[in-house]
Amino acid sequence: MSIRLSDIAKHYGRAGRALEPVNLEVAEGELVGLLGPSGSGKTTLLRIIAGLERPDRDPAGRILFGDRDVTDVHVRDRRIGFVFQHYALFRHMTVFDNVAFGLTVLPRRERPSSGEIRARVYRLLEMVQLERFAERYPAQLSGGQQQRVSLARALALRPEVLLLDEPFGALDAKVRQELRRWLRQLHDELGFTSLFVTHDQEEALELSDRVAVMSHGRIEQIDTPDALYHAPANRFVFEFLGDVNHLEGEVRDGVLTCGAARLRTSLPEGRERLLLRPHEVRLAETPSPEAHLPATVTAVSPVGAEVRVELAADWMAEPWLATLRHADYERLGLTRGQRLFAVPRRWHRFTADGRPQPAAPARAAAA
Amino acid sequence: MSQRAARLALPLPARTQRVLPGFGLSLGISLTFVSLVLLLPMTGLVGQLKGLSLAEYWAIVSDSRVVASYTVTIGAAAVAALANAAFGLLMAWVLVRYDFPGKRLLDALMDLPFALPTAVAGITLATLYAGNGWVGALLEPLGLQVAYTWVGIALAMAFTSIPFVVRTVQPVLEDLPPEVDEAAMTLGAGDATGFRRVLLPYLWPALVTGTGLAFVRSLGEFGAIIFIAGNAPFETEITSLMIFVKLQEYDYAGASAIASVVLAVSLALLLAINVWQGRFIRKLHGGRG
Amino acid sequence: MQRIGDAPAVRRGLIAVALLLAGLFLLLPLVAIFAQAFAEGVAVFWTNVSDDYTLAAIGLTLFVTVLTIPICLVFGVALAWLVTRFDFPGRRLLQTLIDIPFAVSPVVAGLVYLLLYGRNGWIGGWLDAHDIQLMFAWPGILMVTIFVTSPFVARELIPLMQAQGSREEEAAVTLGASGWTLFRRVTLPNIRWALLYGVILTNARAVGEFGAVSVVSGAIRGETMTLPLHLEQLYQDYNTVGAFASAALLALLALFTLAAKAGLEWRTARQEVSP
Amino acid sequence: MIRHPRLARPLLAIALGAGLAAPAMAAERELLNSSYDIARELFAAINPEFIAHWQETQGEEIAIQQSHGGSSAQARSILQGLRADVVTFNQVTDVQVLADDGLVAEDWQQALPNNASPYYSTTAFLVRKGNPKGIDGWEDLDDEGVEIVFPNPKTSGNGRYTYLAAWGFAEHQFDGDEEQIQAFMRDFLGNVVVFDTGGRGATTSFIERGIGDVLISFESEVNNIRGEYGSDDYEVIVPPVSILAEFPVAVVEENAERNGNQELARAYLEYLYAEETQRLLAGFNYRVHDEAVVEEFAEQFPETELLKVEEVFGGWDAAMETHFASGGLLDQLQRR
Repeated sequence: MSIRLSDIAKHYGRAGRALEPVNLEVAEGELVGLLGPSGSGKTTLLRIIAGLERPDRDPAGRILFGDRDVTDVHVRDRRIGFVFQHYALFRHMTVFDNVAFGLTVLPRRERPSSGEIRARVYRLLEMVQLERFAERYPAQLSGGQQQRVSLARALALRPEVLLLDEPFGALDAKVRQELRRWLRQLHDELGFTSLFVTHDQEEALELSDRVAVMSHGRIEQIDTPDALYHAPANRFVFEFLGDVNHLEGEVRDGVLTCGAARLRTSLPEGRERLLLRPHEVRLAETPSPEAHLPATVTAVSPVGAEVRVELAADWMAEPWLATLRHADYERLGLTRGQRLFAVPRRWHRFTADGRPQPAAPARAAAA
Repeated sequence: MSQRAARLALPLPARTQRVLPGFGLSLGISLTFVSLVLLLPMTGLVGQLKGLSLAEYWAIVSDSRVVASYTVTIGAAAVAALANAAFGLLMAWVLVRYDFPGKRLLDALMDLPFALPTAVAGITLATLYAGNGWVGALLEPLGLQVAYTWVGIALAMAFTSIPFVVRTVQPVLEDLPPEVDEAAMTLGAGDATGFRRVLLPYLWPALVTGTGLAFVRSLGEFGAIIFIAGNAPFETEITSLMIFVKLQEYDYAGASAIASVVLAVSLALLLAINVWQGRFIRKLHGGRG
Repeated sequence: MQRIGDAPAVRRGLIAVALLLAGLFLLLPLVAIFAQAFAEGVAVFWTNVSDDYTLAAIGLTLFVTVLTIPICLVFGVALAWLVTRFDFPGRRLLQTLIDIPFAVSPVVAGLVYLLLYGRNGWIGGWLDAHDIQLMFAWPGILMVTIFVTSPFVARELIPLMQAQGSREEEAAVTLGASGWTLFRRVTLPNIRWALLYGVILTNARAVGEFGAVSVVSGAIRGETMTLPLHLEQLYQDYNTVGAFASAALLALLALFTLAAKAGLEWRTARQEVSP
Repeated sequence: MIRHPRLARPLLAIALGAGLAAPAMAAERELLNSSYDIARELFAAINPEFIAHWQETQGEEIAIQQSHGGSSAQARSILQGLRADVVTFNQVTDVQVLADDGLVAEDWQQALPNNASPYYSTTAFLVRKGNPKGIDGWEDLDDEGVEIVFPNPKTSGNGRYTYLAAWGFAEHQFDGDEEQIQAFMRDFLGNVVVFDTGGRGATTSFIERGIGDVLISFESEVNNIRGEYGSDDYEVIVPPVSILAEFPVAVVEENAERNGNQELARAYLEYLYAEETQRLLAGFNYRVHDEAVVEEFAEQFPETELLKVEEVFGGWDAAMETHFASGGLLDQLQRR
């Protein structure tokens, strides 16, 4: 079932706006992540869709599930599945009773027979691989297991919309990875429409069909992970997704100067702020004629496909991060405290109001 | 007692590593106090009981009038405790879940029965609920007599134990995360179902504890009841009065015998509450403990 | 945010029922006390309150209360520290033992003290021979008052200290704090409101105790009559206004206690919001 | 206002912050009179007279302390160490308990005139205005629909007198036919709507709460109540046959000796027989022995046949044993 939001806004008393009027469309069967820093309004948005919060009356926004207008429908009648960050299992009920709960509170004429409930619950438990734990109490399960119970519970009523609020936030990295994969599988298998909230960009990008990046109560951009990374709509999205190095200085006579750092560019005169991804920074033992960016290695982490190098210098507002191939790392023989020079391969610029300007390859790299 | 001496005095499990100071001091103070103030006087009771043979003891505590007083006391205490369970639950709910003008006042008012001396409560309730009192005058025409009947006893008991349920349920309700409500609602539970099947079980231990404490307190209450009970034999005589009567007859042994029954029942109930609570909590928090 | 029972009709209904019941069962008795006390005007009320015997009863009541509080405080803190910070055999038993005063009818409490310390008791006989009088004098009243109020402080502290755990204290020990410093600097700030609440409850009960005190008081007018006993005697003397004047004093004290407690809770809540 | 030097002591102790200060000894001699519940006003009137009398005759300033409570509870307190010098009770048995324990002289009833009872009373009825139920004597009290209020005989001496008076009447009426007596008593007790623990509680129930048709208490008490609450609303009925209620007094020798108050205590009790005191007592509606005073107040006290516990029941010990002990006749009559 598709979800359509138009002009959904929310403010809390005098505390201010939690949500600017938001428009969002999620296609049937789509898995969309809501990504943003804390306070960006992503959880509020999710809770409004669930019916746990009421949107402002002015502007009069609408929420549509398919063709059904659910704006004024109570949460208990929206027929959504909701998964809470801290699972919110009923701790006085066994795993079985937790999963069965939604079925047992159905109005009598809609309620399946107890045999059918039993069968359905076991099918769900099987799906989440917890059939052996049916008679356990939540406190006797690990965090990952509890979250799986919570998911099974949310799915028991066969909702067409599944909403997840930071579902993996409280779990450790390894379990999180596993559950993520498993959720994606489940989603593809059952074909419901999912919306989940996360502050973890990796999670959002890996799991979602599309990601809505939010900040200050607004959706900054909603797009596929690939498009978000490669064609950010604005500086916020660019900076929020992935690591960014900053180079800010005054351009005069085709040279950008920032303390001891110099970079030859073809940019117009004036103050400029350039942004570089870590993989867009090359390291060299000597300065090139185009770039003179001296720095000291402060940390080296050779774990993973690439080597991450942290750089510091007086002219940097914040330390830089560069990634290089293992071969280059070995060639340079990097050690902590070593002094060397950073060479930009390319950089990105944004206008004062955050709109992107064409990214340009640095001259040095082109040379 | 020094810590070392304490270690020697008690066979302690080896795993107990006492990092924190003050074991000896606090043990010393506690044991001294408990022995001198609580246990030593109880020996007086035991001393009196020793003067009785088992048959005599049984004859005193199973006297039909005394037995009738147990029935009255326990019945009224049960009614009072149950009424308090409902009243306390409602008050705790309203105080925690809703905002309304006068809420702070209502909250403060809940402790009144503990702050108000029971004798004051007794004469006030008797004055209010007597046939010519403010409330009694309204109830009497309806054929409902409160003062000097069994209802009056239950009323006095209920009044003096109001705070128990409210104050045990309130913090639990406050600490209940909103997700519990929300989870129930997203699963389609209505108000009544959600409350009964989801919220109530969370409040259950506190509710039972509070009700149990209210019951125990009601068993022993004397000051407030004596003014409003009719003290008619077999009908409105409470057990505390039977003890009082025995005292008037210089029958210390008899008084002690009846007192020992009340004491045993009360202590057993308190212990049961403690143990039950421990079990319940263990179940909900995993196999620890 | 929506929660169970938030529908306006449900909310209004429950609030109305709660206010009605509280008004009927809690507020009305309170109003009745003052109505009776001032039934014959302020002057009569004042005459009753400023009567020598009433003043003496107030004096004795306050005297006993002032002595009771520190004793119960020391015991309560020591016991709470003991059962929440250490594990030892008999811990649960000790915790149940402190409930004895809750389980014992106050009249019986008075009786057991009388049986022990009275002239015919095994300690009382010795005391009598040495011309030391505890029962039927203020020490006896103090003793039974301590008995009935002893659980309050501990009962307030134990759940709190259990919930808080001993991490902070352990951290303080690793930083070299010890003994009194540890308690004063680390523990006390965490428990002070519960401690105060315990003191307030102790105070309320100490002021109002009737059953136990009546057994050991001896009822000597102007000497061993506490305010609740005095009230009862006035009531017995058909001096309804006088009895309710004393009742009003006790009720005022109760209201003051409630206000102090509400104030404390408000402060605590505010502290939690803005640390 | 009652002058009392030791009243302010606890207040003072707090003011000084000397929480543990031992009780300071008062400068003057003190006499402690342990008395029954409803005698507060009475002794509040007598004591200043005696203090003045003692000052006049002996030139010594003394103070008198009063302790009031149920007569039995008072006796129990003395047994357990309350240092009363004299007792002024409304129950012979309660003094006897002290005598049995050796605190009071064995021959205490001979120590003072009239069985050591300076004044006496009987049991009478207080009914509502116009006597709507037409109650004139004990024979009207077992009628169906009559609601009676009197204190519990188990906890109150007052209540015991009422019980014995009713029994004495019945024995008189039915010529000792045990079956009829018991039937009468059962109906009589069955008509009781409230058994308060003490006389004053019963009065409160009857007057303030408006419960019952008749309150049974001491003649002195019902007259006082009528005086207090208005002669327009209540009527006093003194039945033609009732019981003699003695108000025994005695010196608690052991305590008086310890306190050095022996002759003071004796003088105090003797003073209760003095003409001016007897007049004062009669003013409180107690019947007295002093002939001059009896004459003076003759109108106030109707002629009544007063049964004696000794004669009808063979003494208090026997009465207690047969009627009031656990499992005794009272218990049996109240059994359903």
